[in-house]
Amino acid sequence: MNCKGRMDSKFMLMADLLCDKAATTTAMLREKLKTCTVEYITNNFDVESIWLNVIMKRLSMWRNFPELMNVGRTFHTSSVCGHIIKLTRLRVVDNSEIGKQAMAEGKPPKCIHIYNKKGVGTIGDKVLVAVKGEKKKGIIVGVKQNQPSLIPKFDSNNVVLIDDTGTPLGTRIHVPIPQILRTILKEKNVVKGVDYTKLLALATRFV
Amino acid sequence: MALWCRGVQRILVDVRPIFSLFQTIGNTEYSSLSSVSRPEGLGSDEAKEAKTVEGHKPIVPLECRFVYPEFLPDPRLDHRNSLREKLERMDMLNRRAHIDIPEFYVGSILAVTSSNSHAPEKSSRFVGICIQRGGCGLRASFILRNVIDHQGVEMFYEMYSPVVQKIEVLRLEKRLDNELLYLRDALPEYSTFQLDMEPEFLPEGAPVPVNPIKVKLKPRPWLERWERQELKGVQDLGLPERFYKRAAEVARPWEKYDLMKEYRASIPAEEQEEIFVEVYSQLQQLEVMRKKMKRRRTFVRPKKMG
Amino acid sequence: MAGVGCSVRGYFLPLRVARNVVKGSICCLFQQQVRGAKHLNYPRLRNPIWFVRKERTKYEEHLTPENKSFIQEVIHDKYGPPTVIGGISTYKQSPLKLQPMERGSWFPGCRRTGVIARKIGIYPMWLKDGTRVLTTLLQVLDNHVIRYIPPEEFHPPRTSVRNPKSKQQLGCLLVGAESADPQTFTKEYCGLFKDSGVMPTKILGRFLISPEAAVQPGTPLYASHFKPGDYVDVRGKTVYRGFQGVMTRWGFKGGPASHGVTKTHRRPGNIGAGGGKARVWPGQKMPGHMGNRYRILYGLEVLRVNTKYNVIWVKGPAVAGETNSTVYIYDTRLPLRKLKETPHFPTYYPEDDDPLPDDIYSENLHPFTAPTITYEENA
Amino acid sequence: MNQADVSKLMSRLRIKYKPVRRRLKNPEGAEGRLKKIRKTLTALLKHERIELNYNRADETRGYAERLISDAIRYGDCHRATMELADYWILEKQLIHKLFKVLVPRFDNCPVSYTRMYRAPRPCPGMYYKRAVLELRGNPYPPLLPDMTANRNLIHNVLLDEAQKEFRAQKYAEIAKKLEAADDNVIKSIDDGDEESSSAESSGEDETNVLGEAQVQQPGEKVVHPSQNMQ
Repeated sequence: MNCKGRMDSKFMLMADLLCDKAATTTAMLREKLKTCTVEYITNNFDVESIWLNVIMKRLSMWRNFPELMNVGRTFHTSSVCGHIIKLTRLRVVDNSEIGKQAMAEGKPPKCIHIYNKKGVGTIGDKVLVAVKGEKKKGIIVGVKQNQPSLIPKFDSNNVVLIDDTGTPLGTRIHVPIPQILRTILKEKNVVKGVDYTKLLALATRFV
Repeated sequence: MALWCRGVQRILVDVRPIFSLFQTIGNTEYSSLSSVSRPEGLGSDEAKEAKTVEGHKPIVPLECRFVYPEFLPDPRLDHRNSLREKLERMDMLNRRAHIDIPEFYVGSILAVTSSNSHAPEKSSRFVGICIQRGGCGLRASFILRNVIDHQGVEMFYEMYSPVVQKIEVLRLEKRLDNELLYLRDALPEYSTFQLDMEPEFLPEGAPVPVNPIKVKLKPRPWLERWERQELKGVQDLGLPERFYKRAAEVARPWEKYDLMKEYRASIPAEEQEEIFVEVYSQLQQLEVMRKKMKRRRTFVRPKKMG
Repeated sequence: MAGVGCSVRGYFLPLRVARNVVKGSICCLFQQQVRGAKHLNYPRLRNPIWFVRKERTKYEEHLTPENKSFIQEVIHDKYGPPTVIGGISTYKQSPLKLQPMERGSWFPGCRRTGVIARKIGIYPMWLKDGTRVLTTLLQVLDNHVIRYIPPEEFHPPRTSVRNPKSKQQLGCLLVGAESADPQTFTKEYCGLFKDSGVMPTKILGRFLISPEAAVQPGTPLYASHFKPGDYVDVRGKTVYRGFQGVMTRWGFKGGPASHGVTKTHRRPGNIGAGGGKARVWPGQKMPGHMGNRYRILYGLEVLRVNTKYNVIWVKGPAVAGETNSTVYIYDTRLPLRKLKETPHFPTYYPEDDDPLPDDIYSENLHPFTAPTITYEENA
Repeated sequence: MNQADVSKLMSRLRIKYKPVRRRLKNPEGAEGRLKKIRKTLTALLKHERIELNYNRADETRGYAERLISDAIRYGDCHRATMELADYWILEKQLIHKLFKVLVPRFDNCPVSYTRMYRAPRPCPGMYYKRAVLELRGNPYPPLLPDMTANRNLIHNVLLDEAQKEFRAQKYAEIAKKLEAADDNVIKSIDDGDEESSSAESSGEDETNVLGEAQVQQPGEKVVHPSQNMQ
């Protein structure tokens, strides 16, 4: 991980959350780079104070080194093939407090262990994540990796945070969830003595 | 000796018209030839093709190869076997008798209903834009992409899998590129489609429209180096000069002249005709059946996804 | 007599020549060289009778067109006119020449003959529960039984390695595939086919069978020799990849790409230690020729049989060899997947039974002619 | 598995080609390979018969066939084809030869447009395989003498005799059978029964004779194209 890469992903994420049309906003910000001030951002966007700090940091960097605007990173730090392995960044898709905060700060949780024999996580696998200085468990509910037919492939590696008994920390999952998760989690229910039915009940949409 | 003389005579007879040509318009002709290397529109090419093909009089329409590309075998020479290809085509037709696989292209919007043992109602429906179509024979497949709840989702379907129940074309159109994988790096609005979208019907006999939309990509990092691919359906990428310089360095412009490479990647026209003559009558029957069914069917609003 | 032959061999003359000249005057010349019988040195590996020179040297003969057609005519007169049977161009073979054999009856553990086939490709099929399986298509060529050698007369060059004292007496059945113009073969090779009345074939294979499963020479073998649901072993020659390094040949990991590594990116590394035996152990994995070896894939399920084109679909994509290469198929030797019910014995005779349907499917395979798979809602 | 590229229609080649290209080793890589082939192709169009290394000849042959077949298929008014010809033919006057001489020459040619022979290799020297590559219908005398019509070769003479004998034997057999049939007929007329079976057998014999005559023709057909090819 190099610094530039982290900044880039953070900014992207931030821009994502600022507005639906993520990159349009980014482009706009770049245009306004020269004249951009804290007031301008607070007036035009609904931004909390923690964000402002990050944005202004970034803008000042661009102002000083304009050639860095298009330089994301020196080399890819997250593999494009999308394996979920140790140290992969995941996206929390439920509304648990800790997950929401972590995503909002631009510090998405890092996978630090995968509870299967292969060490590569797929849909339905339990993972241990480091989020905001804490260790939490989560269930992978969508992956970037190519999938066989009739199993959806997502644009991000999604995770739902759970506690030790399998109960999710949040109360809502705001992205679609693969149908096959029903079968996978049902099988795991029996074996491990944990109950994932609540997690499935939280899902708003299955694909 | 006699043979040789005859050969020489023939050559002389052949050569004469050229000489006259040289004398009259030789230089002007040549100068016009050398100016040819400019790129030019698609339309003129197709017209030429149609004109030249007139003499051939094919039994099946040549558009078959665009509508049913999976009926053509894998062009790799060391994987080919005529009997296997024939059996494969027979199986494909047998499957097509049970499921209506309509004409569609990359860029069309499809809705696929498939049996799904994991879903409570035992079937699931997915709507999306076809971003890739590939495979030949029974391996033919396509990928649908959609953005649902601000989350990009893609589904990979095998066309001849018996769990696919229904394939509907909601909007039949082509795009400027053969693959739309760059939609993964484009803004989400370009691949967002309503799940309860209603099918749009084209008038009978109308050509398939080409959607000239230019997609705006998100800023880098990307999944691929799009600037190195000659994409037509993408807006200006807005990269610094060095990216294009590097792209020009690694480009291989001579490949379009590699005649044998081209030939090894395609099926010759005569062979295509043989294949489509074999399957065309059955495909035509299926098509007629489908049209009848379509007329009979009353419109039913698709169910909303739970 | 034998001793004389041996003595002559001592002077680098082949045994056969020695036997021919032994009655002549040459043997007198070497009579002092006769040694004891203990020096008899017969070759251990005796080539089987069908190991004869097959290909003839081909050269331009400048025949007139009339003479060429005359030769064809004679061939057709002898072997019947060319026809297409099961999608393969072959010849209508002449009637069986030998005395008809008695057909035995099947018992568990009986070894039937196999068939010679061509691997014609791989494509997916789907099972009834919707899972996708890759299937390999094997086209049974125009197979004919050429000769049966009963166990008493059959002396294989090597005895079984695993079970040298095996009492199982197996006969040998020669099977030929793909009849061809006899002009392309040597006289000796064509002689092998004389008794059966079958045209000389491009491919000649042998199957070891129980004496009860003997088949009358001249009998054609079909794809319906196997039923869907049976398990078969498939023997084929793997793709030749030439001289390969350890990474390709044995899947070694190689070395790192960077971090100061020079010239050791694809090397094998250590091949043994010095202590104890300071040498390389036999069987050490090293670079070398890869492929071009006969390999057997055991216990493949037959999923579908096409009787019209003589094609067998077996489960799995890993049958050895390239597309259009020859493979040998026979009932599996795996103990738990052996035949349990009576198969077509000793082989399938189309004249015995009612004609089979064009396509026969295994129970769990989804035929493409069947409607779409739907799952039932269960409580 | 890859889908076949259907964007361009091309005619089937009448030659055998390798499933994988030869690299024709050179420092410029893939582009250099095409440049090499381009030179050879131009020379082939110019001289109509050239002798060169086998590998290069075999590679060039495919390109030459494709260029001529495209020229025939699309004609000289087709821009893309003209562009191809412009790239492949270095001496530009040969472009005229391609469209005005070669296209009419090969317009309805049912076989390949080029021919390739293995050429002898110089005995002490580099043992690269050599080949002669030529356009069909070239003005030079043929490389191989036509020996097919030579009836006086000893095996041809012997085969002629054998053929006569074979025919005589066949006719004798047929005559014998017919006689036997006639005898049977006469007998049956005399006896007044069993006439049907013998008549049938004679009829079968006649059909057999006809069958042989028909079989002869496909054999000849097979022979001719192979001679033409090479």
